[in-house]
Amino acid sequence: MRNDYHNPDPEKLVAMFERMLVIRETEEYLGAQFRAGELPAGVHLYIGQEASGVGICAHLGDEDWITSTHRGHGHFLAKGGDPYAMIAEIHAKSDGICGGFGGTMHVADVARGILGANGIVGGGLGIATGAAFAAKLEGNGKVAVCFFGDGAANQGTFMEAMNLASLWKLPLLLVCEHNGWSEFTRSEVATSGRIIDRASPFNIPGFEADGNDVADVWRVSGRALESVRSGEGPALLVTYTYRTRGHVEAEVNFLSQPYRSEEEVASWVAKDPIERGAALLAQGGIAEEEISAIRARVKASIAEMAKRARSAADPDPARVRSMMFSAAEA
Amino acid sequence: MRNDYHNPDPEKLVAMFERMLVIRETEEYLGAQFRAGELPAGVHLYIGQEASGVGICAHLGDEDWITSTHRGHGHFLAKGGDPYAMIAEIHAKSDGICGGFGGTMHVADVARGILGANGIVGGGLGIATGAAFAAKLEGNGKVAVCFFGDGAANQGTFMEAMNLASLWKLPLLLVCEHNGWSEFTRSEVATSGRIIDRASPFNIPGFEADGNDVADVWRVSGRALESVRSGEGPALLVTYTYRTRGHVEAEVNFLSQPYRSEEEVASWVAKDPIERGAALLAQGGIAEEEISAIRARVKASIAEMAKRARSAADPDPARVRSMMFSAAEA
Amino acid sequence: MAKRRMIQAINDAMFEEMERDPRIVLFGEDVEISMFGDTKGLRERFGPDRVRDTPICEALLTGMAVGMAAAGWRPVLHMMFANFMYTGFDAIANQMAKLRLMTGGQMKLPITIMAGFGGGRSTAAQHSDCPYPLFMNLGGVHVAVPSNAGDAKGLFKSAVRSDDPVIFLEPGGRGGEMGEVPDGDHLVPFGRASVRRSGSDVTIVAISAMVKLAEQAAKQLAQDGIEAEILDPRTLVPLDEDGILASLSRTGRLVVVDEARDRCSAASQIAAVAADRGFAMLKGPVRRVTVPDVCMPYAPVLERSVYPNAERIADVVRELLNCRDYQ
Amino acid sequence: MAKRRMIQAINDAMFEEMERDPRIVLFGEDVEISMFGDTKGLRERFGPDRVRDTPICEALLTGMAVGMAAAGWRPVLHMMFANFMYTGFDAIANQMAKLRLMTGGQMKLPITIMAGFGGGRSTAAQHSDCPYPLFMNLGGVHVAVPSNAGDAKGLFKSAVRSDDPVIFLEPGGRGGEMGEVPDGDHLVPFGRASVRRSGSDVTIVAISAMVKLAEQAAKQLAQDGIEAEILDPRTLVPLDEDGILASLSRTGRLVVVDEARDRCSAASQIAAVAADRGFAMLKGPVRRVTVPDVCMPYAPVLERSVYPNAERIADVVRELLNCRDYQ
Ligand SMILES: Cc1ncc(C[n+]2csc(CCOP(=O)(O)OP(=O)(O)O)c2C)c(N)n1
Ligand SMILES: Cc1ncc(C[n+]2csc(CCOP(=O)(O)OP(=O)(O)O)c2C)c(N)n1
Ligand SMILES: [Mg+2]
Ligand SMILES: [Mg+2]
Repeated sequence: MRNDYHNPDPEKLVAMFERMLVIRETEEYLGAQFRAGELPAGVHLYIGQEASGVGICAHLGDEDWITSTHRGHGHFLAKGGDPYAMIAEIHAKSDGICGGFGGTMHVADVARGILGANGIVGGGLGIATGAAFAAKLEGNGKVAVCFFGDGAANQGTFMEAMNLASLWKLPLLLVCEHNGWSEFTRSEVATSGRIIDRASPFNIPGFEADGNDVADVWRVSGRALESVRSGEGPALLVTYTYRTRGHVEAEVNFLSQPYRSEEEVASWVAKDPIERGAALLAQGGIAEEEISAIRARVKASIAEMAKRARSAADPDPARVRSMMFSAAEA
Repeated sequence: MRNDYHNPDPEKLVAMFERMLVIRETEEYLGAQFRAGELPAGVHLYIGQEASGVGICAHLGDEDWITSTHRGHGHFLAKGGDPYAMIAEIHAKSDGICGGFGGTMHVADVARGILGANGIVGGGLGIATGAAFAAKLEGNGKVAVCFFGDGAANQGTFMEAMNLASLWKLPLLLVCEHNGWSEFTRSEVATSGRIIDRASPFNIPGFEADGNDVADVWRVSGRALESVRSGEGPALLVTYTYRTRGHVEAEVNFLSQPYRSEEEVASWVAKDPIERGAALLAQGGIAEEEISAIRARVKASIAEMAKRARSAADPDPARVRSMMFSAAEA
Repeated sequence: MAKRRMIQAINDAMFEEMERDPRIVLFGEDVEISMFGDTKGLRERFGPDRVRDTPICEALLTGMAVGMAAAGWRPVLHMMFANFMYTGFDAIANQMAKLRLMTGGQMKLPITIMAGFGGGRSTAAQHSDCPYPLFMNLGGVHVAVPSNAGDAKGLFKSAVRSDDPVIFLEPGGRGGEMGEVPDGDHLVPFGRASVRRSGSDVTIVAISAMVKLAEQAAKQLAQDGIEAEILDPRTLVPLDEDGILASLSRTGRLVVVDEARDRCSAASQIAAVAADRGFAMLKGPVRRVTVPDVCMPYAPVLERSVYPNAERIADVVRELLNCRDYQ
Repeated sequence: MAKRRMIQAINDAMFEEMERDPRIVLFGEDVEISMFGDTKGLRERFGPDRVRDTPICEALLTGMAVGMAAAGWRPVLHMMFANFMYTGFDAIANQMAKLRLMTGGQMKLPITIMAGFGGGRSTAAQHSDCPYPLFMNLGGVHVAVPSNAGDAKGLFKSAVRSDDPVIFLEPGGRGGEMGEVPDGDHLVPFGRASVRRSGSDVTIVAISAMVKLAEQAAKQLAQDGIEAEILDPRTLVPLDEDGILASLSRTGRLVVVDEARDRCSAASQIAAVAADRGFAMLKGPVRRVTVPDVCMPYAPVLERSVYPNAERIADVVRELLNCRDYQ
C-alpha cells in the first residue's frame, strides 16, 4: 500500500516527539530501577518501538479503545496515560494507576480508553474485538485498536478476530508491531509467510508502515483509521520495528547464551525512532534549541514524577479481598 | 487449481462406489433407528457428503492417520473402519469399536489410523498436526489427514495448524468439507471470504474439488497428497458438498422453524454422490446388473451387521472406573 | 404463579431483562434459532444488533464478552454446551476472572455466560461435563446453578443485573421440566441457599439437577422414618456457607450430592467447609455422592453406573445413620 | 547423593530420559534457549527433531501433544507459565483427559505437560496461578507437584515413563533452591506421599512450595512443644489418601496448606477426604491454609497479605490445639 496520507504538521510532530520522549525517559528510568533491584518484577521495555504506538495513538481520543500487550508501557503513555500513575504502579504504590494491583504487565486506564496491558500473548484480540463491537453498537465513530506482536499473530484468535470483525464490519484496527522476535525466537522460526498477507483472505485491507518513523506510522495509520471509522470494517496494520533492549529486563539473569548479534541490535539503534523524530523536526524547521528544551523538560518532569512515585504510600492490604467483585466493595 | 491427476481406474471406482454405499446404507439405518427411538442419542449423518471422505481415504493406508468430526461415521468407514463395530458402538454395545464408551460422536479405530470422530468442533486440528509431526519424525511417507467442516475453519486452531505445519513442513492434509452450513448458520454469515484463500499466506497450496463427485475428489486429493507425501509440507483441500439430512437427526424435535429451503436441499439431492458414482461406473463400462448386485450385497451385509449389533451384549459397568488411566487397567 | 419449563423461564427472563436494559446484548453460536429454546424469539424482538449468531470461535467470544463489558455494555454469551467453555477458557480464566483486581477495580465486568451442562442422556464425554468446580476455583466469577424453573428465572435476572461476571449453567436434562415461577419481576439473590425440604436427621446439599434426585431419596427415606433436610445452594459462588451450617446445626449430618467429578468438586468444597467451620456440629462423617473421576461414557448402562441416583443417595444416608460409631 | 537445584534436577531427568527413550520429544515456546533452565542444553544434545521451539499457539500445542502420543510418540510439552495452560485448555480438558475412555481404551496417551506455577514474586495475576485443582477435577490427567529437587527428578522420570497424561508443575519460586538428589536412576512413584517430618500432635499436609513454609512453621511450633507431622503428597492425582489417613490416625488433627485459591482447592479435596474416610480419627476441625479467592496482586505488600506463610500455618495449628472444644 502506498502512503498517500498527508504529512503531520509541525505541531503534531512536536507533540509526537515529546510523547516518544516521555516513553523513552520513563522506560530508561524503569530499566535502571530494575537493574538496581528497586522493582518487584522484571519489565518488558518498549524502547526502540516508540514511533509505532505514538504515531497511531496520535489519531485517537479518550473515547477510543486500545488493548495492549506485556510490552505495554509505551501504549499506555502514547494513548495519554499519566506517567506518574504508571511509574507509581510499577513501583507497586497505592498511587499507581491500578492501585498497585496490576503492575508492569497490567497498566490500564479505562477512563482514557486503555483497556490494559496484558500478560497473555494475544489476550487483547478478543477484548479489542468486543470493544469494537461496543463501538459499532454505539455508532458514534469510536474505534478499537488492538496492539499485538508478531509472535501473537500466530495465536489463532488473530484469525478469529479478523473473521468475525470483517463479517460484522467492526471498527477495529489490528496493529501488529513486528519487531522480529517473540521472546528469544526469531520471527522466521515462528511465523510462516508474511503476517500482512493474512488479512486479505478475510477481505480486510492491509497497511504497512516503517515502525521507526513516527511520521510514516502517523500517515499510514491515519489512512487505516479513516477506513475503519468509515464503517467499512476492520483493517490490519503492520509496523516494522525492533526492541533494542531485551525481551524482559531480567533476561540477562537467566539466559546462558545470547540469542541475537550485537550488530543486529546496533543496526536498529542507528534507526532510533526518537533520533529520527528529532531529524524530522529539524527538517520541519524546528530549532535545535527547542528540541533540546523539549528533551530537558521531559527528562526533568519524569525525574520528578519518579521521585514522587518512589516515596508514595504502599497499597492497603485490607483492599485485596474486596477487589475481585464489585459487589464486595459496595 | 487444475485437476490434472489421472482418472481412477474402473476397479478403484467400483471400490469407492461400494464404500460410499456402505456409508449410505449404514447411515440410513442409523437415521431410521434414531427416529424409531432405538438409539440413545442423536446422530450427525454424513449423507450427501460420502464422495468427499471416500475419494480422499482411497489414497490412504492403515498406517496413515485421520482425524474426524462430530459427523464422523463416513470418515470412519471411508478409512476402512468396520461397519459392524461402528454400528455396535452406536447401539452402545460392548462389541462397539470403543466398547460402548464413545458412541456416535467418538468412533475411533486407532489401529486403522482413525484417531477418532470428535465432539469438539476443530478438535481434530491439533491432533492431526501432532500425528503429522509424528509421521514426519518417522520419515516413512505416512501422512495425517484432518477432516473438518466449513464452520470449524473459523476456529483459530485452523490458522495455528497451517502456520506450524508449514514451518515444520509436516505431512498434513487439511480437508475442509464445505457443506455451506454450520449447524443452522449459513456459511456466509459465519465465514468471511473464501476458506481456500486462507492457505496461501502460509505458503500452503490450496486445492478444490467437487465434493459430490468421487472421481474428482480422488483426482484432486491424489495430487494434494502427492505434494504432502513428497515432504513439501501441508496442503489445504476444500471439497464443496452438502448434507442433505439435518445437522443432527434430533433437530426436528427441537427446532421451531426451518432454516433452509426444500429447494436448496432438493438441488443437492439431485447431485447425489452415489448416483453420480453409479453414472461414472456405467460410463466406465460397468454393467447395470453389476451395479445392482453391489447395491444388493451392501444392503444385505449392513442389514446383517445391524441385526447382529442390536443383539450384542451391553458393556460391563465394572470397566468404567478403570478406563481413565492405562495404569488403572493393568 | 405460572407453570413454565425451566428453559421457558430463562427465555422469559431474557425477554424481560433485554426489554428493561437496552445495553444487554446476546451473542453466541446459533442463538437466533436457539438450540435449547432459551434464546428463542429474541432475534425477532430485539433485532440483529442485540441478538447475534457468531462464527464458531469460542476463544474469541469469551474475550469479546470482556471487551464489550469493559466498554460499558452488558453482554450475555451463550456457549451452548459447557464443554465448549474449555475452548474459550483462556479469556474466562486469565481475563474475566482477573481484570477487576488487576486494574485496581477500574473495570466493571457485567458479563453473563450461559451454557447447558451435565450428563445422563448419552451425550458422551465431550457434551456432559459439569465444569462449575473449575469456575469456582477461579475466584473472580460468580456461578449460578439453578435446579428449577422459578430459580432459573430469578437467578438469570440477578445474573444479568450483576456488575460482575456470572457463569450461569442450565442442567442439560432439565430444560423440559415444569415448575412454578412466581409472577412479576422475580429475582433470586445470589448466595442464598433454598431449603427444599425440612428434616431433622440429615442435611442433603444437592446441586442443580441433583435436587430432584435428593427429593426422591428423601421420599424413600421418609418411609424408613428418616427425615432429610434438602438444601439447594443455587449459587456456588457465592456459596451460602451460613445456610448450610445452620441446617447442619439442626441435623448434625451432611451428605453432598454433586454431578461433578469428585476430585475438587463443589461437594468437596462444601464438605471442607463443614469439616472446618461445622466440625463441632458433625455427628458423623461428611459423605459425598458424586460422579467418580471419570468422564461420561456413552452407553446408558455405563452412564447409569456412575451417575448419582436416588438409591445411591438414600443408601449413603442410611449407612450414615446406622453406623454405630456416629450415633 | 548430589546437591542440585530443582531446575537442574529436572534438566538432569530430561537428559537421562531422552537418552533412554528415543521416542521422547520435547517442544514448546523457547524450550531451546530455556527460560527456566529446565530444558537447557537439550537442543544441542538431541537435535532439532526432538527438541523444538514452537510458535505461540498453545491451543494447537496441547492438541498436538495428543496427536503425537496417539501416534506412538512420547511428547513433553513445556507451557512455560501455568497460566498459559488456560490458553491450551481445550485439548487438555476435552481431548487429553477423555480420549482414553472415549475410545474404549484404544488410545494410550503418554504425555507430559510441564509448566511453572505459583505466586510470591510479584509476577501478578496472569503469571501466578496454581491451576492444579482444575486438572484434578478433569479426571483423566495425573498431577505431579514436587517440592524439592530429588522428588522433582524422580517424579519427572515417572511422568515421562507413564502411559497416561501427566501435568508436571514446577513451583515457580523454587527453581533455585538446592536439594539432595539420590544417585542413579531415581524414580519417585506416583500416589505415594512422603513424610517430611514426624510428629504426633498434628498432621500438616503441604503441597509443593508450601512444604518449606510448613517446615518453618513446624520449627516454630516445636519451640512451643508442638510436634507437627508434615506430609508432602507429591502427586495430587493419584492422591495418597491412605498415607494421609495413616498420619491422621497418629495425630488426630489436620491442617492442609495449599497455594491454590481456596474454593475447590486441593486443600478442600484433602479436607473432604478427611471428613469422610477420616472422620472417626478427627479430634478437631480440618483447617485449610490457602490463598483466599483472589488472584495474585502485584505489590509485594498485597501479595504477602494473601500468600500462605509460616506464621499463618503456626497460628492455625496453635489455635487448633488450644481450642478447648477439641481437646
Ligand atoms: C499465552 C501466552 N503464551 C506465552 C507467553 C510468554 N511470552 C511472553 S511475551 C512472549 C513473546 C511475544 O512475542 P511478540 O508477540 O512478538 O511480542 P514482543 O515481545 O516481541 O513485543 C511470550 C511467548 C505469554 N505471556 N502468554
Ligand atoms: C467447540 C465447539 N463449539 C460448538 C459446537 C457445537 N457444534 C456442533 S457441530 C457445529 C457446527 C459445525 O459446522 P461445520 O464445521 O461446518 O461441520 P458440519 O456440521 O457442517 O459438518 C457446532 C457449532 C461444538 N461441538 N464444539
Ligand atoms: Mg515480537
Ligand atoms: Mg459445515
